[in-house]
Amino acid sequence: PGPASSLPQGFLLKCSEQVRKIQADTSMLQEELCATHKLCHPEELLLLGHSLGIPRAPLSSCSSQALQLPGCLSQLHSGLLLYRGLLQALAGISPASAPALDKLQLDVADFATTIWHQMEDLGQAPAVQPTQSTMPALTSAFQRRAGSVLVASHLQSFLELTYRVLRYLAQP
Amino acid sequence: CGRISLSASTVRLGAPITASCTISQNCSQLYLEPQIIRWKLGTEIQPGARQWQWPDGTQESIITLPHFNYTQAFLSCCLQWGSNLQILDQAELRAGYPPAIPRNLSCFMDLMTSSLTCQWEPGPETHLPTNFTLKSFKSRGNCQTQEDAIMGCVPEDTHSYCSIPRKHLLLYQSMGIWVQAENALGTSVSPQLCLDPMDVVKLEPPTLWALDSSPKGAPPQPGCLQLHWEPWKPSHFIDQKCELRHQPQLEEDNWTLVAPLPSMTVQYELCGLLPATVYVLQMRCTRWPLPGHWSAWSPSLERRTTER
Amino acid sequence: CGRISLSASTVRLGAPITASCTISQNCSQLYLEPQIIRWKLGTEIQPGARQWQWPDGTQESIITLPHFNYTQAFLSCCLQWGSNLQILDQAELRAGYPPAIPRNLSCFMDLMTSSLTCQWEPGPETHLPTNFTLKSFKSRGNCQTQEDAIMGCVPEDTHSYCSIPRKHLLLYQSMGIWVQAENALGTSVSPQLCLDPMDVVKLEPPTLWALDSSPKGAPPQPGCLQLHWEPWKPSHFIDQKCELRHQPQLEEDNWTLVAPLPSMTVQYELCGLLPATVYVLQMRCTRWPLPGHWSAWSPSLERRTTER
Repeated sequence: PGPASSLPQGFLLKCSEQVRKIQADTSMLQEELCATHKLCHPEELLLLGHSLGIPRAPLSSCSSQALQLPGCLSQLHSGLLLYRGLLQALAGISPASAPALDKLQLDVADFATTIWHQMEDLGQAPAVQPTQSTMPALTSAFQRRAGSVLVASHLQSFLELTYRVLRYLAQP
Repeated sequence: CGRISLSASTVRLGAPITASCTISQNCSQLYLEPQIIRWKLGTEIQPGARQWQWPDGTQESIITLPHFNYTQAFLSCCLQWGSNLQILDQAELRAGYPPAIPRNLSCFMDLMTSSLTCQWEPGPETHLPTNFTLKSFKSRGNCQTQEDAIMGCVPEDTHSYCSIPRKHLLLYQSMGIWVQAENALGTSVSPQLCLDPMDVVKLEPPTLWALDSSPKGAPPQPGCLQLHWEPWKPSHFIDQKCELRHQPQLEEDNWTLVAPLPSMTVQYELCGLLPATVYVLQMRCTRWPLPGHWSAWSPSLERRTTER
Repeated sequence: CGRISLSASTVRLGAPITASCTISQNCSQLYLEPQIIRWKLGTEIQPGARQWQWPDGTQESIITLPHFNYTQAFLSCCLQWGSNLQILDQAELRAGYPPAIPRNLSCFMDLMTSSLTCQWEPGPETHLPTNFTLKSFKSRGNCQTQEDAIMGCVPEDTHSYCSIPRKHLLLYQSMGIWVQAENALGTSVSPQLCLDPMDVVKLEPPTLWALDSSPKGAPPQPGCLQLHWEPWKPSHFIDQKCELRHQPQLEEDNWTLVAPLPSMTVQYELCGLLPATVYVLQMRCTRWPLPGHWSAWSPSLERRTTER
C-alpha cells in the first residue's frame, strides 16, 4: 500500500483545497503589502528577519525520502499554529492589509483544525494541543510590515512543500 | 386610582380573556358616589362584568371576553364622572398564533463575503411580534456532538434569511444549524441541518470563449468550434468539473450535453456540429470530487460554424 | 538592527528633510565587515550621505534631501548583505501644504430633519490628510459671548458639509459657527458666522393652483386667472410673504412680478393679462417679517386665459 493508506481520500482532497485557498489568501496579502508599502521583495528583508528572529516551520518528517506520517502530520499542525501566531502578532499593520490578514489567519487556523481532527481520528493526537511558541517582538510599524512580507514568503514555501507532500500521500 | 390585571395580555385568536379592575378606596372617595365600573374594548362598552366591594372600600369588577377575536385592542376600565366616562386604566390585548415550524431551511456559502447565508420559510402569519434566530454550533461528522456554540444570528427586520460572518465559521468541518421562532404564545424550531460550509459554496458560472483558430493557427474544421473556458476567478482554488450544452440557435430546448469536462483548459475542439450553423453554447461547473452545488448556466455564447 | 529618525515626517512640498540611520553594534556583528549605509528613496539610491562610527561600534549615517518634491514616498536605510541590498528600516515621508482658510461658509436649517447644515469651500489640495471640523457655540445677540460650546461636527470622509443635529441647537438664539481645518503642517479657521438657525430656514416653494371658476362660480374674466396657493406644509407655522411672476409662454425671461403677496389665500384673481394666451406662472415665499431666505421658484404652472 501507498505511504498514506491510513489517510481517507476525503481528508487529502480537503487538505489540498485548503492549501490552495491559503496560497491564494497569501498572494492577496503579498500584493497588498507591495501595493501599499512598496515592500515587494522578501530577499531585501532577510537581514532584518534574521535580526528580528522570525522563525520558519520545519517539515523534516515530511520529506519523501524519510516520510514518517505521525511526525509529518504533527509538524504540519505545529507549523500552521506557528504561522497563525505570527500572523496574529502582525495584526494592525495597516487598515488596507487588515482584511487580507484576517482572512488568511482564519483559513490557516481552520486548516490546522482539519489536521488536528485527523490526528485525533488516527489516535495520534497528544492529549494537549502544543502551546504557541514565543513571537518575535516587532516594535515599529515598519517591522510589522517587513515581518508580514517575510512571514508570507515563509508560509508560501511551507504551503508549496505541504502541497507536494499531499500529492505524494495521495498516490495509490 | 384604577388598576387592571389580566389573565394574559396575549392569547390565541378566539380564546377567552379575563380582566379585573380594582378602584382604590381613596379614588372612590373622590366625591364619587358608589358607581358601576364600566369596561370598554376599543370604543365599545362591554356587558357582563361582575362587581363587588371589599371590606376596605376597594371596588373590584371582573369581566371575561369569551372569544377575543381582535389581533390587537385596548381594554379600558372606566367610571362615570361628570358628563362622560373616565378611563382609569387601560391594557393592550393581543391575539394570534404560536409560531409554526420554520420550513425549507437551506444555506449557501458566499465566497466573496466568506459568509454563510441561510434562508427559511417562516410559515403562516402569527399576528404577533415573532423573533427568528438562526442558531448553530461547530461539530464533526454528522453533528452528533456539539463542540462550540456559535452566536445566534438575528435577521434584519422581517427578513427570512441571516448571514453568519466568516469569523464564526470553521470551514471544512461540519456544523449544526437550525432556526428558532419565538413569540408570546410559544417557540418552535426547524429540523437541524448538518453541513460543512465549503460543501454548499455558491459558484458563479464559468466564462466561455470561442477562439478563431486552432492551436496550429489553422481555421477551425467545418462543423467544429474552438473553445476556451475558465472557472469563476474566486473559485480557482477549488477543484471542479464542468459540463457544456449546445443547440442550434433556432431550436428550442433541444440541448446536447458534453460532460464531464475539466474546469481548466487552454483549448477544446468541439466537433460533430452542423457546418455553417449558428450554435448557442452554455457551460456550468461544480466542485468535484468534493461535494458542492452546480453553478447556474453561463450566459449563452453564440457562434457560427464554418462552411463545408 | 537599524533605526531611522527624521527631522520631520511631513514637510512642505519642496522643503528639505534630514534623516539619520543608526545601525546597532550587535547588528553590525552579524558577520558584516564595516559597510557603507545606503539610502533609497522609493527604489532610487540617494547620494550625499555622511557616515561615521560611534565609540560603542554603532554606525550612523545622515542624509539631507534638499528639496523633497514627492507628496508621499518611502525612505529606506539599507546595507549590502549577500547579493542584494537589505532594508533595515523604512520611514514614510509626506509633503504638502498647510490647510488654506476655508471660505464661503454658509448654513441652512432643514425643517424636515430639524438639523442645521453648513457647507464651505475647503480650498486648494493640501496633499495631506486634513481634518475639517465644524465648530459652534450657543450665544446671544452678535455672538460676542460664548455660552455653551456645541460638540464639534465632523463631516463624513471628503465631504465639505456637516449637519448639526436638533438636540445640539438652541433655536431662536444666536450661535457662533466656524470651520477649522487641520493637518500635520498647521491649522486654519474660517471667519465666524453669527446666526439664529431659524433665520436660515430653507423653505421649499409654495404650491400654486389655477381655479376654473371665480368665487361666485362664474368663468374667469378674459385676461384674468383665478389662482390659489399654499406655502410648503412643514412651514405653515412660519409667517411668510410671497411673490408671483408670470410671462407669456413663448417669451424668454420677460417676467412680470406681483409682490408682495400673502402666504395664504383662498382665491386670488390675477388680471391685466392678454386674453387667449398661455401664461407661465411661478411663485416663491420667504419668512417675513422675521428674517429668512427666499425659497426657490415653484415649478411652472401653465394656464391659458379666456377669449375676449
